[in-house]
Amino acid sequence: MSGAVSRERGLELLREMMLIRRFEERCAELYSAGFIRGFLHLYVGEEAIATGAMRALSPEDNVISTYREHGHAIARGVPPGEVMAEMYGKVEGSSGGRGGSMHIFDASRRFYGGHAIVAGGLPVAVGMALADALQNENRVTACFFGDGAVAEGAFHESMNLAALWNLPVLFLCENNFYAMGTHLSRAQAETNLARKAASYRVPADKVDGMDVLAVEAAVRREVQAVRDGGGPRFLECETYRYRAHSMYDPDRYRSKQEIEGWRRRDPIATLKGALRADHILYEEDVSALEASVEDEVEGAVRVAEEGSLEPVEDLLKNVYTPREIRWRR
Amino acid sequence: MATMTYREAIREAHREALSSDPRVFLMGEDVGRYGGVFAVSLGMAEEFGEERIRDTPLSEVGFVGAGVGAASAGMRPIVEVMTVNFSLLAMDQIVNGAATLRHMSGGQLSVPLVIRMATGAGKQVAAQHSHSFENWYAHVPGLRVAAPATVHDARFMLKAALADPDPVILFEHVLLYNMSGEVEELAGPVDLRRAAIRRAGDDVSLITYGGSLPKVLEAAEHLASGGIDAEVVDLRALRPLDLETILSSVRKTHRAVVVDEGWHTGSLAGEISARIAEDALYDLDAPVERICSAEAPVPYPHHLEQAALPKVDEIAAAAKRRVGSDG
Amino acid sequence: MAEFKMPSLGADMEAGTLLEWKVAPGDIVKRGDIIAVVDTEKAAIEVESFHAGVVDSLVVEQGTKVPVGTTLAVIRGEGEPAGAPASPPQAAAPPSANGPTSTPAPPAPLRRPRISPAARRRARELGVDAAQITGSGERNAVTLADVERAASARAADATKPSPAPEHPPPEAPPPEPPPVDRKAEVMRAMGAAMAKSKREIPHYYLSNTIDLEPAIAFLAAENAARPIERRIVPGVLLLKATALALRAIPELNGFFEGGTVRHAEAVHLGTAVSLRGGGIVAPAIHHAGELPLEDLMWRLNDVVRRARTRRLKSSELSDSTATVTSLGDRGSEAVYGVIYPPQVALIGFGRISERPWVYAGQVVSRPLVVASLSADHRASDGHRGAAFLRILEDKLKEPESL
Amino acid sequence: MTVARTPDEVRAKIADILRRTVPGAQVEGLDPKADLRDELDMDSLDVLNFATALSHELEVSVPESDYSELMTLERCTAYVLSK
Repeated sequence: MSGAVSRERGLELLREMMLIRRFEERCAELYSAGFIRGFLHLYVGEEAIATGAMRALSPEDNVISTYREHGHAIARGVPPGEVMAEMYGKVEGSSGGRGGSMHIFDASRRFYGGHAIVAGGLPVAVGMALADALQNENRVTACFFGDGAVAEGAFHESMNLAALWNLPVLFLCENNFYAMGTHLSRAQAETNLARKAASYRVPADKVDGMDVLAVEAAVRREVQAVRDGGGPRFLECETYRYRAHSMYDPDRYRSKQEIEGWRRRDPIATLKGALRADHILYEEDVSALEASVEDEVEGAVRVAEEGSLEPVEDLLKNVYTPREIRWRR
Repeated sequence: MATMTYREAIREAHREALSSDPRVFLMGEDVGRYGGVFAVSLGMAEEFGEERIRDTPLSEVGFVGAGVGAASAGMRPIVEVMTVNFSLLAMDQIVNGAATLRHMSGGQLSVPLVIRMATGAGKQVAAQHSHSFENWYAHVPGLRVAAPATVHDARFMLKAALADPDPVILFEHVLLYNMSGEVEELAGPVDLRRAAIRRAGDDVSLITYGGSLPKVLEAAEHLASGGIDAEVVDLRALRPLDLETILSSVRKTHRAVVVDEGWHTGSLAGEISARIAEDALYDLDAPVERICSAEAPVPYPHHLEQAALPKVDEIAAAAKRRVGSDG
Repeated sequence: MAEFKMPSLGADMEAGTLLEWKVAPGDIVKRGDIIAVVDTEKAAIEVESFHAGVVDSLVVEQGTKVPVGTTLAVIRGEGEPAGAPASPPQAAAPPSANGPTSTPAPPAPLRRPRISPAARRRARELGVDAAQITGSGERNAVTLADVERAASARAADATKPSPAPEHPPPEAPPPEPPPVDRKAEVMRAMGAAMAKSKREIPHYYLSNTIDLEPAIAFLAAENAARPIERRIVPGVLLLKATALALRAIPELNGFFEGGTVRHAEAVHLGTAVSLRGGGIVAPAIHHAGELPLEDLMWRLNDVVRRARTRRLKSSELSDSTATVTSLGDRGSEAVYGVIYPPQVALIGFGRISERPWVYAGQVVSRPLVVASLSADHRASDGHRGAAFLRILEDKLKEPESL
Repeated sequence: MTVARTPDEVRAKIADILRRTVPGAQVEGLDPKADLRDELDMDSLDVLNFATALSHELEVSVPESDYSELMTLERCTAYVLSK
């Protein structure tokens, strides 16, 4: 990847991945201390995908994600303080505290959640793309999901619909090889996921999800193809989560060696190495980035800590659309 | 008597079933190597092999449907669906399949399938992992629905479910898995037709099931200290309901409070209230009251989640109101 | 600190006997709670408190007869210190001008009394009238326990007169009310009130004969569709029409006191009820003009039954703004009544009977009733009185509007 | 539910209902042909309450137009028995 990136751009990508990682590590700490509750699924190890993919999307495009979505949200531009406040259940959170870790929504950034039923986001993405097609919007809907989702019926139905109706969806499969505790090889007869998409006539490709520059380039290519009216595309990003499925997960199903093997391919270390090799990254850059990332994450924690809890009287808020708003439209 | 957790009791029940009947097998997401997301089947894959403790992909409609097929073809499958929320993906196979095959085949097929699923809120896992849809299944003829609320029932309800020739759904509330309790070791299977009186009393019937039972028992203790003698009825079977026990309790106490973690509207508590109104109206000395969840998806923050769910003090206050001693 | 006094329960009441305390010192009372039963010449009446607070002391003992206005008990407001001196019964002020001193709040939408289904059934088994029990349940609902208490109290009452000298009762029984010749008392009290009325009120009298064919036909059709327990008697239509007409002519709905006329805002219709064995009471049906016919029917039945079993509430005896006397289907053709002071009008209905009537140029047989008005000339005149009867007639000719 | 159906049973039941619906009514020794309204001082409410109790307890339906049929003991007994 030598020479592929400018110093400025390289530092930007590096900082973002470092930010996401530091944010997630801090979440684990805060979870252990009891400030974050419920399920907490961390993105550590997978940062290159969110960081690279979001760079290739325009602010006008739609993004749909899963319950492992903090990295996607931050890369999309949702302020880390709002993501953290959401996990604290505070009003200042991106979903007003109602959703928590698994349900980050920020419609102002066209970031449409935060879906916690495996594969639940895929049909929704198809529908959003359908709406754009019907309204002649030149917009791409990027839909993130994991390898586990490929086993669900919703995946197959969504592939078919998107291809049948030639819809502008980019299916981004983050294959970290484990559906919770079950390895891909024990969950799916055909482990080449791209072939499944291809069988529905969705052009499919694969990229190294541990290489942020490769991800960005691949997504840029696929997005362009979709935007040009070529219908849906499928891109599998091979990656790995270093941490367990969730904070509840004792992680007994993987060997330490396996995890170590993937850590040697760490996306942050890889990018650092490439930038160093190109002599555009210096040690003082790294410590400056670390300090700045630390500041930003601590700022996010402060936002969450200082945020306020919604009064209990508002319990029934947002179960239905406030009528006066709906009728005024 | 042996003391164990609810989780261990269910595991023991599985081990007993797997050891005694070669037709029994367990399948579900991460039940094998992982040991089950609630660790119910921990160690069982090693003991019984991956053939009989079978991991499935995240394919609810597929593996639940496969359970229906295997049951109708001579096996005795136990299907674990991680939570009732995910079971909605498989509802078609359960409602259109398991519940109807016997009927629409004119009695040629039967589906001796057991489906277990976790249900309920209280762990701050937000609106897609916290709901109680037991009543949706309890609505469906052809299904038998039950909920073990004690460690003893957790130990012996599976046996009864497996012995039943028709599909049985067992609901396990997520907050019960860590509960410890006593088990009578040589007890027979739980009678799925009978509700249980968990506490006898004369002043008011507190009717509940599953995860709400501990709250109701706590409320009953609180009431006792105030001189109100509450009877606690644990439904155990949500379909068909043991009306005999419910109505005889109400006929004795003349007052009923029904506690159900589902939402009020269309709830199991609503069904029970209607049955009481139909069959025991003239025994009532006060209106039936329901304590259910607030009519909103379960929110993530602790204080809002707790506000949304039935609470001990709320149950006690309802009982006092109905007994007429709230001043 | 509020004093609870022997209430004036009608123009003719000068004194009353405190029959029974329903509260004890230290009890918390709410406005409207029944706190005592008072025997007047006419009936034993449950009297309610118009104050909220804590019963500080009971000044008058059960069985004592005291003049109207005598302090019976002292009710302490919340937070007030206990034990402030109360005036002894002898110091009672003489009764002030009669008439309502407080108007009850408009009734909540009327319903059957709140009796739990189990209590209702048990009451039937025990032969207890649950409607007459003061409920202890939620929002004063009558509960099973209330019914059983009432039944055992009644059983105790029934055994009380039988002498049992060798087994003296463990507690002293509450003092028996002094034996009275009730019929004579009632007649005397009524006589006094009527004499006062005739002495002081310049009555004038008007009457119209009204064709009730539409009203009777309307009721027959209504009742045919109703289960028997929900059928309505013609008297209810007369009451409703009267209340509506009174609303239109306010000069007839109110009081003449201290030389001035005061129109009442609401129409609380006094309904003359003849007591078996003689005498009349005229308890008020509050807000009669606002009640749907079915509720009015229920109220009428309720008030008549309670009048005859002597369980009226004090407000029902003091609140009427005008009175109706209706002779039913066995009485005389017309009645010209005596006004109950300080009211200013009395409306009378004679017997409803088939008589010849000219209708559309033909003499036909129709159910007719003579409606009469006795009114106080100091409050209204014949012109307004005639307008009242005309409106009454119009209302009865359009029974659907009732 | 068993319902009284011999003339004696019906008469006894009617008397019982009268005693309850018309408190203080002196039912014993009543002339079976005499008008109850006159004898017992019943007004229209009493009549309605009597008819209601009769209809419920003896399981006869009494349309409003038949009330006059109930107004002596003799006719009332015959009316119930004819139903």
